[in-house]
Amino acid sequence: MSAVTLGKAITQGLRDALAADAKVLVFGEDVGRLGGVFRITDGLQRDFGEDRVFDTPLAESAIIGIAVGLALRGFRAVPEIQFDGFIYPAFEQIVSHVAKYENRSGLPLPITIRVPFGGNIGAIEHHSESPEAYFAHTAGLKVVAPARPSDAYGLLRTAIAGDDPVIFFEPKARYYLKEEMDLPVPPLPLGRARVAREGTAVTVVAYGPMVETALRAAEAAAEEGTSVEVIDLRSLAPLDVETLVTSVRKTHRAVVVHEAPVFCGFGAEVAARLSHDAFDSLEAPVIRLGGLNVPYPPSRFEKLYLPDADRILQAVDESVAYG
Amino acid sequence: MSAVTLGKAITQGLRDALAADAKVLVFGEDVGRLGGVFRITDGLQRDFGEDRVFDTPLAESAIIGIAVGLALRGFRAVPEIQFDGFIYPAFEQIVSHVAKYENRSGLPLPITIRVPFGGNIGAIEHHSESPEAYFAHTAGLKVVAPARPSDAYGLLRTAIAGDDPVIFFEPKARYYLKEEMDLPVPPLPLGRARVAREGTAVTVVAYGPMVETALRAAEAAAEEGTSVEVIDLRSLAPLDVETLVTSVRKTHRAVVVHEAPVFCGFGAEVAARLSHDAFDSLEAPVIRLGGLNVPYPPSRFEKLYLPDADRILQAVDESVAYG
Amino acid sequence: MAEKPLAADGLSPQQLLDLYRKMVIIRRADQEALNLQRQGELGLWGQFLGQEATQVGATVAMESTDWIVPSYREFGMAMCRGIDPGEMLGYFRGLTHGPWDPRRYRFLPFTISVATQVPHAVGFAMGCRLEGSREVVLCVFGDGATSEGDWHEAMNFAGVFQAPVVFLCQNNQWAISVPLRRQTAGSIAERAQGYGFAGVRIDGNDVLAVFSAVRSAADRARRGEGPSLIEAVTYRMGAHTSADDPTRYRLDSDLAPWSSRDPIETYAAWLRSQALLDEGQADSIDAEAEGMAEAMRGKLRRLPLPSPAASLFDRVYHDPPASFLKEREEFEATLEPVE
Amino acid sequence: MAEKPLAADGLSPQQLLDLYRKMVIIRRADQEALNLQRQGELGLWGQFLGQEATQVGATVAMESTDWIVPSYREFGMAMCRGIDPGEMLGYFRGLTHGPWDPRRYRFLPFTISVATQVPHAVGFAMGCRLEGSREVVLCVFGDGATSEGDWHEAMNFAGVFQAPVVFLCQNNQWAISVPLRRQTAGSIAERAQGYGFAGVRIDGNDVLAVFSAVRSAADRARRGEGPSLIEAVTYRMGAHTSADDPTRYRLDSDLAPWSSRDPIETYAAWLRSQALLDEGQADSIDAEAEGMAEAMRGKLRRLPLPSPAASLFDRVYHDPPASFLKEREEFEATLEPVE
Ligand SMILES: Cc1ncc(C[n+]2csc(CCOP(=O)(O)OP(=O)(O)O)c2C)c(N)n1
Ligand SMILES: Cc1ncc(C[n+]2csc(CCOP(=O)(O)OP(=O)(O)O)c2C)c(N)n1
Ligand SMILES: [Mg+2]
Ligand SMILES: [Mg+2]
Repeated sequence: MSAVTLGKAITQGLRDALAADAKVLVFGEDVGRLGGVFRITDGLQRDFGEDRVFDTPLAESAIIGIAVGLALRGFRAVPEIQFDGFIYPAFEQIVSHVAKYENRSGLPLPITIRVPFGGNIGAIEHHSESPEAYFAHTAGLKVVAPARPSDAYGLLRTAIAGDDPVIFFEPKARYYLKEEMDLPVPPLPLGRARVAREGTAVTVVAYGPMVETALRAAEAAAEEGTSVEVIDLRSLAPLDVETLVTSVRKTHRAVVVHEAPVFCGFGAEVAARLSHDAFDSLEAPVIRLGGLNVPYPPSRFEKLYLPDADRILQAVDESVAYG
Repeated sequence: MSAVTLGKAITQGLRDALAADAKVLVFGEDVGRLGGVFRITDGLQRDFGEDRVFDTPLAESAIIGIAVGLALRGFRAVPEIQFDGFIYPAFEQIVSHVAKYENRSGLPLPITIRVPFGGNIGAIEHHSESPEAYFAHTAGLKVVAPARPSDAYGLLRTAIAGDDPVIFFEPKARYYLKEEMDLPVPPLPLGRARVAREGTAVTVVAYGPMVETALRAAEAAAEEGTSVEVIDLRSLAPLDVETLVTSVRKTHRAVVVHEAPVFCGFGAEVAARLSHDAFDSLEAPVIRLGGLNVPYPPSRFEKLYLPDADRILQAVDESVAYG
Repeated sequence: MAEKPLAADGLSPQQLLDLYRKMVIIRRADQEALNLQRQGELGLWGQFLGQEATQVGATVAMESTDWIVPSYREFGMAMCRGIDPGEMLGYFRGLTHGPWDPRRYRFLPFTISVATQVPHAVGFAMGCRLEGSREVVLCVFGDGATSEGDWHEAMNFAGVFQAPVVFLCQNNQWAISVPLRRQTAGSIAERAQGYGFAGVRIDGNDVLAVFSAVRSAADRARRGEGPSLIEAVTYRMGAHTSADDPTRYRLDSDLAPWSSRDPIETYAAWLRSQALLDEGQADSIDAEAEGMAEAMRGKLRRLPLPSPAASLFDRVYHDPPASFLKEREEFEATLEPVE
Repeated sequence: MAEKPLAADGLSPQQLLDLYRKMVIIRRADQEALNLQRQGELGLWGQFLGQEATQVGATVAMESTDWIVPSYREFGMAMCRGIDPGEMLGYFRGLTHGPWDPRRYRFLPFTISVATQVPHAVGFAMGCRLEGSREVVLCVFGDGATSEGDWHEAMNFAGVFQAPVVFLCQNNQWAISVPLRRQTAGSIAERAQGYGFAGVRIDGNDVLAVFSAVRSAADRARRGEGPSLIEAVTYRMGAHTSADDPTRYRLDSDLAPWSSRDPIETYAAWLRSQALLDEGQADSIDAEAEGMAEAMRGKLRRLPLPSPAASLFDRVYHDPPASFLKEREEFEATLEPVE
């Protein structure tokens, strides 16, 4: 066992996928020679050659568009979108084709779109977005957002080996998060949440970068005598409703948290679903926490914009105090 | 008073806006000589000239991009996106600029993006989409979706005269829906829902094309002795939570319906919000109805994909029967 | 048109006649589909009247192992690839989004979203190249498509990666109601140069010119010499689709010069002048076309309504999530309520 | 570089000297900003070292009533427009998304999302034309930007609507780690022809060449002769940004030929050869640059942290919805909890 960062786990996942299947191709802006602006693809071009790991011109729509063409040709395309905020030029290709092409052709469409996402990195505009709800709402896509290294590795291997398109959101502020593990870990099926911490008083639902924050909040709550259960969704679409409902049947209270703005965010799906499926178990309204309903602010203000452990704690207290 | 269709009310709204302010420009694919594929801009180029009502090349991103430039120059841009399914190429311009440019520049950004949306018209792929949740989730945008002619006129005038960007969704399957009215009606403030039908047993929340369907369901329910209140949201962002909560405080039950897939759709926001704000009033879980979580199907199957009055009635019955 | 020996050189009399035959047949299918739409059998029809030479010439110029990536107006091309026209009409009848197996015919699905298929074609061709295959991709789009960002991005990728792809613009001079001069600054063919590859403007109503331009572009691609752009200038003689009313934006006089340049008539005249087509052959081709039309009509009317659950759910995921299968079950239950 | 009388012709000795002065000053600002970033005062810095001639030549060539639509690397241009550099650094310090009033300086905000400003520039220019104004728009972008769909769509619109816009590509030969040959098929300047307007490739390290190309393109636009594209070939001497490590993808030997073509040094040599610059003037310009750097540093350090509620909420809507104002209030309450 050794301490592996989330970033390195993803690198290893890509490496092992490239080694396992000659049809796997990794491409995007600056992923080749440079090894990616976050160094996630570091060394891959050197080891697998320029045919299998290549830089593309600066054009996100074409990056995804050629991924569709390559997938139809029989390749397993693993394009990278350099930052969350630059996935929007590819939205048409993703919504009209990546999500729908299987439906129209009957062919498999093995595409895993890697997207470093989320804020808290002190960046300028467009580098801290959390666009996951757009994709979760798009039928035909699978959407995952791991929070810890082993899950990142396991989900990535499953995504790349699978025949359906997956939007793979990497919590970039957590690339240095470490976990003791031995790689490779087995591929992890999509669609299974995990109980990241057991508790009895309130369920906190999170994914991606907010899982770590939720765990910190749970730690603090424990010190105050409140037992918080933390669920790491891992996969947004499909959503593991069963694990959620099971937890809320036990705690009777829930808080859902993400970085994206609350309004019509993914937390709305979780809250609506829990409020429906666990209606009789809930002893307090499901509280949603998220970014403010404003454009992502200049970085000096991002800590005020994003949920943090304190806000989660407050919500937990509010939930416990209810009724 | 005379019977005015929704389509004609919008045409008149554009006409009156063009007449009221020389800075208003209407443009898009086929809106000029042809008068739009739905004839909504019929006669406008003839009456206001080719400078103010003009055809553009086939490029949605540029259509919205030049709208930003024109708005910064001081014009009131009213671009049309020909069909819902063709707004995705413009997603980057909308999310990164239309929504955020005021924030970055401090300047007004008077842009009203007209989008005929929704299904039920027997069309081929990409012509029946309901992409409103993508925009409702995008901070910085206002999103409206009228259901009847007078509202369409009133909201459109407000949108065009205002200094903020508005995504204006037109329920294309209802372009021929009629209302007895005298035009012009006064501009209607954004952000106010209306009680389209009063009732006591269940609240049905709808917008755009589904309002008419909900009203038909309410009629049928009345015959069965169930009193349904129908709320027409009119505006999705901002959302008139007060009207919603007031209604549910009265009926204690709610169903929310739209054409878009349920998963992470706008109904999730409504359900999450109601389940939270009216937690103590709700006697049954909020039920969400919508399109299936699959790509919009071939037209022969759209009636099975979309919610209809029957499905609304079933949900109403289920809600009433609950607990 | 009599002085076309060069282009015709490589083709046998039989092949030359077959070009005519194919044009006649696809035109008949186009006309029949229009009738079927008017009779309410189809939700929509997009005529390709006037564009037969481009569709036939280009398809025949490609090898059978090559791939075609179409827009939505390439029904004629699909027929030339052997896809059953009656089956295909299922698309326009609203029965299915994908009536044929793209791998079997090496013909990808129709793409409605203008220009978005162009990067698919380039990616596919990049894949061919990576595999060291000799397959080439023919990518087809309209004049309007060249205004979209995807078109440009794909051109540039094709140039950078030297993808074995032939770009064929069916410049029919209209994008719905917008004429070329309001659509396109500069020239479509000339744009190729800016991407570092060859671009030519040819007479899209001349089937032999199309054949020869596409064939030599495909040959170059096959030899590893990269992409080419061919702008085939033709004319959309009909409406944009059955939902369109061109009288609102187009004058009869706009059409007139093109009526006299009908691709089938001019080619027939040339074949006759070369004694490659006689009355008997023409009649038997017409009869064949008639038979095809009847078969197509019959096939369309007999197309079964696919099972709703299968249509809606079975081609969304290859590996459907459990929750999705549950939704499928729930859906099926609503169709046949359990007593 | 001594044989440049033509380009210099229209400029007075004073103006010629001022080009030098501006280049020296913006280079000093660039260097100072890099230091400030290293000291932790800025979150990010994007050097423009080596691109001073393009930035100064182009900005000075435009009239003061003209508009500039930049990408993100045009700090030097913004300075030439009189925007306070210390204030501007607030952007890179993470204090604000828009540190200046775009109307006052006729300089639109930085655009990070590559190429997306190009359609804005075209729309703005279309607006100028509709108003019958004589104002012209200068739109600036990098070589990488030309690969994006938005770039193409905007070029085509500019051509179709004959918008009074000058497109200036600062081809610094890199887009982060991707060199031009892997970025761009064909040639950037030549692409203009495909859109029906003039494209030229010029030496972007020659301030007079830039001035003269931009001036004549702006003049043409002002006369109603439509858009032009100028590809100014220069070189990014530094890293992409302070977050980048070019040693991973670029050799020292790649840089060498460009070091000897430094835009300021070559221009200074020419000025000296024409007796337009003497030691005293050079010293006083250096001193001015030093003063500017000190003022910039001081200004940056004194920049107040704006009020959080105002920063987050006050520039989202001109007409904020009531629910939004309530959210603002709730936010303020979390900042200063009521006892
Ligand atoms: C992205 C997109 N925008 C708009 C449309 C609506 N539309 C359908 S066809 C068409 C015109 C296409 O013109 P062209 O590319 O010349 O092809 P043609 O129809 O002439 O064959 C338009 C605007 C669309 N299908 N896709
Ligand atoms: C749409 C988009 N995709 C990706 C990025 C990330 N990115 C920032 S700058 C850059 C390279 C830009 O190169 P170029 O246009 O040549 O400008 P330069 O930085 O050389 O001035 C990239 C890929 C971005 N900002 N926007
Ligand atoms: Mg056309
Ligand atoms: Mg560059």
